[in-house]
Amino acid sequence: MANQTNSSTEMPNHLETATFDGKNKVLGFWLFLGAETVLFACLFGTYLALRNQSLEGPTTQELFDLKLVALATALLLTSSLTSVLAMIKMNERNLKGMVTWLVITLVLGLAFLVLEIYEFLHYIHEGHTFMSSAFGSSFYALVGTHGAHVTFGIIWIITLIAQAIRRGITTETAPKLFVSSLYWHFIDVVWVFIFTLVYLLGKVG
Amino acid sequence: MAKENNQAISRKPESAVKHILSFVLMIAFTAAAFYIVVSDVVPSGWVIPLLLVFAAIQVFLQLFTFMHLDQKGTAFYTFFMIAGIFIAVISAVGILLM
Amino acid sequence: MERLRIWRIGLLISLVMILLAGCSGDPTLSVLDPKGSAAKIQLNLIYWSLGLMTVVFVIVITIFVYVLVRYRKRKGQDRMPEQVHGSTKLEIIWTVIPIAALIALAIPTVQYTFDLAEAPPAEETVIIDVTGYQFWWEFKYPQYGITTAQEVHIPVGKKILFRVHGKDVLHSFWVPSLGGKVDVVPGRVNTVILDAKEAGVYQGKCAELCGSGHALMDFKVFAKNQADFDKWKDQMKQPAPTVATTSSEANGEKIFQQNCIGCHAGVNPNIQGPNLNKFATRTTIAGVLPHNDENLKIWLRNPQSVKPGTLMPKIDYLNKDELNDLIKYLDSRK
Amino acid sequence: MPTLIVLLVLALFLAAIFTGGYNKQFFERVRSSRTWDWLTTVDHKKIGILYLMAGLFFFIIGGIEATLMRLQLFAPGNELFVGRTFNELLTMHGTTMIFLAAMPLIFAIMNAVVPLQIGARDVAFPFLNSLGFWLFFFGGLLLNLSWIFGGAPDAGWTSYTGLALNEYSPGPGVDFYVLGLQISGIGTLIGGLNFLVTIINMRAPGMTFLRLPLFTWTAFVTSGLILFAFPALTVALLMLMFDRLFGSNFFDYTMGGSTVIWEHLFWIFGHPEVYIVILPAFGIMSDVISTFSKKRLFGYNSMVFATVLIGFLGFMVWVHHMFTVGLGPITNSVFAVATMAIAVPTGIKVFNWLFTMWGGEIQFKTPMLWAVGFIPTFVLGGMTGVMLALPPADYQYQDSYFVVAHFHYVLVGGTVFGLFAGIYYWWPKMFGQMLSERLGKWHFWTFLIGFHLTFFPQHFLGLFGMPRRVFTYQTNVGLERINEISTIGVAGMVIGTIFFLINIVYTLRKGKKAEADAWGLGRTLEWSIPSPPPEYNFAQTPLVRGFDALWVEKEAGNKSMTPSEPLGSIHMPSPSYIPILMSIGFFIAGFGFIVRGIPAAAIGLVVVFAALFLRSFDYDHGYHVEPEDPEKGGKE
Repeated sequence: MANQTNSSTEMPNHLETATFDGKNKVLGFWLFLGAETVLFACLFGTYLALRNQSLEGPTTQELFDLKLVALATALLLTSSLTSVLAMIKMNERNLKGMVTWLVITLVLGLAFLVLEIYEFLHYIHEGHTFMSSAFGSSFYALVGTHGAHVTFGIIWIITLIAQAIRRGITTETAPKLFVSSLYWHFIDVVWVFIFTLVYLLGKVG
Repeated sequence: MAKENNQAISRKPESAVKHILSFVLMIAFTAAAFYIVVSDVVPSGWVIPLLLVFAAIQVFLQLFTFMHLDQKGTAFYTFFMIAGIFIAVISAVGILLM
Repeated sequence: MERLRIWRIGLLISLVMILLAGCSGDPTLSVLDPKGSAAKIQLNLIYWSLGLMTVVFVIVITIFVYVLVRYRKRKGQDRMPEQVHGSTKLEIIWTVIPIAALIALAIPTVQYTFDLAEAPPAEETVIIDVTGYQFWWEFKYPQYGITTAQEVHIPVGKKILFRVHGKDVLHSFWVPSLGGKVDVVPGRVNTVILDAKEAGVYQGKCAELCGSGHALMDFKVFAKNQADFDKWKDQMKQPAPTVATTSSEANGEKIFQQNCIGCHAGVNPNIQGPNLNKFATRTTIAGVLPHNDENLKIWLRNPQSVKPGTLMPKIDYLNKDELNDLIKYLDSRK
Repeated sequence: MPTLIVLLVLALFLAAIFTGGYNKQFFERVRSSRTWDWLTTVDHKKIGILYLMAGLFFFIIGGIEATLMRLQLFAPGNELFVGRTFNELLTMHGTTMIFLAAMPLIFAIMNAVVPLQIGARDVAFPFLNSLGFWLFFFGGLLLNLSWIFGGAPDAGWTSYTGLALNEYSPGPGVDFYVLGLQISGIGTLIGGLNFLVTIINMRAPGMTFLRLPLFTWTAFVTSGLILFAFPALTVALLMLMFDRLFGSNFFDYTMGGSTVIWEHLFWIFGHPEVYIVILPAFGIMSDVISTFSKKRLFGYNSMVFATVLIGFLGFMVWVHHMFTVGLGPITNSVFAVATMAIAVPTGIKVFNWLFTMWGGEIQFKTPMLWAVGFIPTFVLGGMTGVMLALPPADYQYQDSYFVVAHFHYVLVGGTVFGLFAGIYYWWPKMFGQMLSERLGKWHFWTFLIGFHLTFFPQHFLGLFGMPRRVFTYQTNVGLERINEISTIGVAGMVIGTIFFLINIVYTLRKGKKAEADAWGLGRTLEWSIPSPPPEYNFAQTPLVRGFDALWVEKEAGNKSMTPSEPLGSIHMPSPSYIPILMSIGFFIAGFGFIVRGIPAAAIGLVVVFAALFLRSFDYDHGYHVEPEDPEKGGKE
């Protein structure tokens, strides 16, 4: 605000930080991601401490299906790439290109979610539920929190696409879009750790 | 403030090449991680450290290419992210070693 | 004027000091009157740290009082103090000296921490399994096959290894006269090694909030000479008296079998009450009331009035005679 | 749920009555009313006042709870509050004082002062600032409603599991704790994030990091601690909620869970929390001592360094709350040494304060009295802090009254004294009136004496073998007299607080008008603008030319700050009803979860999401004010 005069009349290359509000938003969001890091770390710590407490239920080795996880990982990694491509289009002021990439991102995200829901249903069928043991609770808390983040991200990006189509790529919509893309990448980072520390480590023992 | 603004303006438009390269690397590391778990190429004591290293590299790639921390004017983002990761690691290890 | 106010505080603090200086607490309960080697070590560390810290405090307060008196604004004065930025020399001094002091504190600390955790040789140690329940303590001697509650007997001079188990919520096992506490954590076994240097009865406390009756979750440690301890041990190992000698005791036994045995002999694994096998040897009822028939009646009729939150139900449905018989029976459990 | 609807309708009726009946102009009148203005404000100065009022309200509630506990402990065998009731009192006292009194009062001062100290017109996220306040407020309200709806939480402010699980704490008490704290915790996190961005991005030209006033520095570090510590609490509360409401098994050992995990998570949050509430007090002390000694802060750089170091180390010492859990001598030793290390930066601060006064011209105005009372008190608390850091000694102190004495010396002697100093110091800036010096001095002396009388003897209670959180104690073991003294001391603190309240009422009625530089000794930017400041704070953003920006100009012989921009119209954010709406949504959802009413919870969450959408599609550009027109600027 004080420095809004600074948001120069010439067209900046980075729309998301072109205005003072945009700068605040991006910085604020990075700080939020820092907080999210600690949040997930606590869930990871709890999971790792409790993952062998499966009681009579199936153990990590018996339960996890790596093929499914590999597919889910590929989907999410690709969506991270398409999300960054959408941001490049955004900074080129190419609304159509951006929306296309964002929609692809959404589709990949949805596919990931469907896989995860299928996986959960499968586990519940195997007798591995939220209430069956401490392992169950901590597993669903960690992976479920990640899933909830993906869900929220999808809803968020849909509303932002609507706004972008209505208002175009402006110094007001750009920071929102950029920040949602950061969020999406962060979800991917968390998934990298989930697939390493939950699934792969679960197989190694 | 004005100085940072000028930096924002002087940035060059990004190319997609860097990101695609980074993506290929990530896929490669993911595949490698899967491979060392399902096969026996790596002695068992090395699997977990190696997995952690692969994960760390991927995080680095995500942060510094996809999330643009390689650009100028991101010192605060990097600082707070590193602080967050540091505290996160201490906390997780603390809980784990209870 | 300012000096006067500082005086007032000084006077107040010294008054409190005088009040407190006269006593060092009760010899069966006070940290300041150690009766075991762990408590002694801990008290040494407390005094050492208190001494160091007192030096620091005196230095700070001396500067503080001097500054307040010397540099206060006097009437009609309007002076412009020099705007000093700092002094590297001074700042280094008050960084380095505390570091040195802390090292002097850290070395014995780490030493003692490891010393206290060191397990003594097994053959010379009395092992006692302690279990904390809401709101009472169970003591088992796996070496002797004895189980008791609320009161634990130990031989003087021997190392005692307390293995502390938890079944419901967190408690904390604390005998201030003998040494520091250890938490009772459900699902874990913690250990603490204590000993008593002289015979006596020491008080034990639960130190972790564990529910409504937390304040009354007391127990007693009877430290005895080896001979006395052996005598006690033999008495405890004797089987409970089986034959009731009088008819009212026999009736009492029947009432006990009908009303109490579900919890007090471990029939129901989910509800476990204290073992009452040697009930008449205990000096307290529920760990808080002095042991006599009057108090036993109060406890049986309304346990909640004695210990809020206890799982013991009201035994108010027995008539006077039945109650007396039950008490007679319990009194015979020696 | 029906209760809530009735209350809502009642509120509407009352609003209609007070604004002159319901008709077409009803909403118009509501919108222009003062109440609506306060409910929807996004002005950091007004939000600061809201925080102050709410914080003082909860401070009084927590104080009453403490007084009742001390009355019970006046004599052994007392039967005023025993068993569960006593546990409810001790739980609510701790929870209220930490989360609902200390934290909001800190946010009150941060809101009132930080933007002014850095020469900003506003905070970075005015909307989020308002949201943070309302979330805190409704969370606190929810927690305190537990007294009426089925009993307060009774598992201690640490709410250790085992005891906090359904099996051992039946009834909704702990649910109120979980959801109330979760909601107010989100508010706090948002508040901390807002201040970080504000301090990083909104500084006036020339206000480099090493020119920030020390209060702003501590606000910055505190906000950073909030940012990284509160997520641990969020996770812990979430797990406890799952365990209590949805049958999960994080903490139930019979199902493989572990109570130690709760302890870890709680203290990973809880220890930084201690520094969250003490660091701003350090900042206030630094500003106050420097001002009333008429001297520049001694060793500014080392003060900043010490602040950052304390914040950093604060995350690596949480296990010292768990020395008796049985984590082994190695863990205990490592965390003991890390804890002792914190004494070094704290010591640096104390000596820097002493040498700031050295050679100065000390004026004992009320804020300075609090600062002067703070130093010896806090040093005593620090001393016992180092003593507690030694595991073997801690085995004896842990969970005894010694600990109670220690943390009250730190939290009352440190935080509360600091907050009182801050409130007296900046009250003229917030309200434009000077608090009475005479009443202020009465407040200080009665409170100080009462405080020491209450808590100094408690060290001995602990050493004589009295555990904490007990509702009674034995006779004839040397505890009676000390407990008596301790309870008598409470009277001093109560009387002191009453003096304070009288002071506030008196001042609001006929207080002396405050100058821009209310104490005549101002060194920092907030004293360069009128008291209270206009809506936009600075008509022209000032140019900062050194540490103690205003003092620099004073020394150069200037009467005011040099502006860094020409006079022009100023952009202001619009007020918004969305924060309070969203917070009410959270409140309803929380209440729904507590009473296990899923429809109510769903309605609440729908309100929350609706508010989120409203916000996302809201492209309000605010409005502009012309600073030449003072009528339009300051509504106060």
